[in-house]
Amino acid sequence: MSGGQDGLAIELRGVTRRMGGEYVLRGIDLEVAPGKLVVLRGSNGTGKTTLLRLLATRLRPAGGQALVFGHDLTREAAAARARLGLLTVMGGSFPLLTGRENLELATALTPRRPGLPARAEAGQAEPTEAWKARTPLATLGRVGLEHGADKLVRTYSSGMKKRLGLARLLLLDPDLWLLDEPYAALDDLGKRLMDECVTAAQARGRTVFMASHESDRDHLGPDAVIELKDGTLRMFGA
Amino acid sequence: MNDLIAALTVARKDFRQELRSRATTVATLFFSAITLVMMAFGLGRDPELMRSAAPGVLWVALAFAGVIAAAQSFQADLEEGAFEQLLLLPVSRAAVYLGKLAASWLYLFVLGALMLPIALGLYGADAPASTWWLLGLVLLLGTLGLALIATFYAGLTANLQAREALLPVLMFPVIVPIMLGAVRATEAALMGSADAPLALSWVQLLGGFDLVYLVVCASIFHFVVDD
Amino acid sequence: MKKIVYALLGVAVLAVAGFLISKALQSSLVYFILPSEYARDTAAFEGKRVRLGGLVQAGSVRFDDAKLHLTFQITDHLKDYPVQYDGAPPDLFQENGGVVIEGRFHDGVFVGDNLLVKHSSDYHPPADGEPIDVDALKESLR
Amino acid sequence: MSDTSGRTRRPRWLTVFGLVTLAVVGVGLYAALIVSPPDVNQGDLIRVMYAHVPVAWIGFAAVAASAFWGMLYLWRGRAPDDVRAQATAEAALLFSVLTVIGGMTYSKPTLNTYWTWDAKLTLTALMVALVVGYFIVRALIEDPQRRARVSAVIMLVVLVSLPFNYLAAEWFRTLHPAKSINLDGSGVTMAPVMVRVLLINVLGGAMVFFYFISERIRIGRLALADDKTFDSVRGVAREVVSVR
Repeated sequence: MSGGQDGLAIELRGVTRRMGGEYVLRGIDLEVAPGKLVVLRGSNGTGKTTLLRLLATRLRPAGGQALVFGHDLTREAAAARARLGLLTVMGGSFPLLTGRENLELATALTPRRPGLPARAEAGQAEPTEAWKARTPLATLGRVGLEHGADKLVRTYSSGMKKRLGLARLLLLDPDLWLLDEPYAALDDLGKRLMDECVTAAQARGRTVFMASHESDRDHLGPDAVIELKDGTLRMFGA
Repeated sequence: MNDLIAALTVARKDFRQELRSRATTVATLFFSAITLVMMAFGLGRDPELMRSAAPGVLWVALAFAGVIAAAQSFQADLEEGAFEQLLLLPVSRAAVYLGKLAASWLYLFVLGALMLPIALGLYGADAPASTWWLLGLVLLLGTLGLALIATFYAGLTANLQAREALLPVLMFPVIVPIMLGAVRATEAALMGSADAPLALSWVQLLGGFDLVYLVVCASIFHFVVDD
Repeated sequence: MKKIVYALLGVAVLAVAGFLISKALQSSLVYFILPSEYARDTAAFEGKRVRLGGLVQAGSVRFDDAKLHLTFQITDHLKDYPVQYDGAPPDLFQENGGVVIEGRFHDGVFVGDNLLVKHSSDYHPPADGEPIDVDALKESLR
Repeated sequence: MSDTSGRTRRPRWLTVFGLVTLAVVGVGLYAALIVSPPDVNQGDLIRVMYAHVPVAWIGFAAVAASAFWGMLYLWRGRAPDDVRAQATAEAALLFSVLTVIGGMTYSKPTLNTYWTWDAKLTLTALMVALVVGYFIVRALIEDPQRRARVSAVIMLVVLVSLPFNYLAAEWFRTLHPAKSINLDGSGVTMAPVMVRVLLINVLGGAMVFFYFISERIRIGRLALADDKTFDSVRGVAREVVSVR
């Protein structure tokens, strides 16, 4: 808990990062309060994915300071990781595991969080309602994947992989949702599902930071639309 | 404690994947068997030479298999960004390393246990029944050494170009001591129970090397996978 | 806290590793024994594969050209044993020179299969009757 | 990193040090070629040893130094530490290749073969392979931070593996009915004058090493300061985007 202003979900100060030899992020200053929904725009190759992976602790900043819920992303990466989740373009699941196994792996490796049943409780006689809703199988049902639960992810279509990624996010329900092109590869039903989940997450007080160049998602009512251009951020349209 | 459970979970996942990518598993199996046969052709037909070369050839075949297995285990993970997703969970990197290590160790050990009788049969060497336990111990520690280095460097080269060629270039000079210890211990174990003390001192050495690499690799693995 | 536990664990494992390695290095089976060391503990080494180190006794070398069979006495000036070796003596093999040979003892005769010549010009054998410096001999053979 | 004008010129002390180095190397050469008597066993071949031994020692020291700077980089994350690690690694490569060449030169007249599985020669050849691996990886990673981190890790593993490789090389040669001579000349009975000649040459070699890495570090740091891509970050017009 060092240096950051209390109560900010995301705080970036002069953050830089190169990919390959070139600087992609040339000084990012961003403050996002908890519970906000922020949409990030920018044309292909401007560094949206780089910024998201940086926020997710996968890329270290080359310069500047980056905090998520007050945790420094370089020095306190583990603490930050416990509070965020990233949905990548490809969905990020193991192709040689089934959908259900992928989710079970995620829960097995995540310490118990409020609302998330511990593995020890799995065998208890009368599961609570909350427990029922949060099992891997039930979550797969919520994203319309119950029929694919026991099939290898290798056999999934890209839309199904995306839904599986969403299911993992729902299951872990982190405080900060980082979404990279969440609508890509989804059919209309899938897009609506994504909308519902994002809205519900925001209603639960989650912070959502979404990179998307879909302009027809404005009905989500984002708190801000920002643009990444030439390695810096600005309010969209400003 | 949590880290231990995490390591076991990762190991189970890796092993499950290993079993499901049957083609790869079978390919490495036959790859090592073919290596044994080809080396026999290369060595010629001097029975004495072949008998004395058996331990060395066995370990060379296992080292090749180790490279392929380790590279494959990261390859499966890297597809579609699943490894990245795994690293985003609050798991320590050492646990991820140990988990992947355990899976490829188990795999290599089973492979070694299958290849050992084949190597002995092909090269006309025989193992005295009194030292089977020693051979098992040598196999256990030797494959651990190979898996330690292979897993570490496979993680390091996972997102580099030309990783297939790079991995052996990087790891073979490092595994020389492990190879030597394993070969010498195997030689000694094949000589019968009178030489058990000789084999045991090579085993001690092998165990010592393994433990050093275990501590070093597990503690610096995070520098390698965190980008 | 957790970090300290892991650090201690790491140090403990390294200590075990160091113990194992140093134990293996001290073992006469990995390095070599001298003839007098064999004499002290004959029963323990009989029939086992060992590496024997010492000097080639002057005037003891016989080499059968036709059969490629070499015999000589190996000595540390305290004790000497006959050695049999199938093969030609290496180029630097010389009387009073240091050798390390791998093989087994059978009834007081050492049958070797792997002969290694050591450069030991800095070791000077003592005059007859004087005690030899075993450590210096060992060092020169290493 | 802002003021580079002062650094583009070679600092005075380095020039002076280079000249002194040259003088010491000259004295060492004179001592080795003229002053030193020929060895009883090896004759004039002993003169190769005066260059070979210092080069070998420095090669190993350079690996240790590179691993040290690498560890410092991992700890502090400062770019100049990586420059130092790279400079010493280059010296390690240079000196170990020279050691292998020297060992082979030694081997030819004494054993009538260019290559022998002598322990130290084998070890040095392995070291060349390890350091070459280090540079292959460096060449493959574009991002400077990741490159620095990964290569530091590799050098660390190289350092850890060297003692084990040494043991392995020691034992390995016993696989062959060996002709063995210590190719570093350590079997030579050294007269005091030879020891002195050797020490002068060790000093000369060490000074060459320091001169080489100082110059290399200086150039590396200039390149660091001159990083054009870094300029693209300096002075960028930014605004704070605040969503509260």
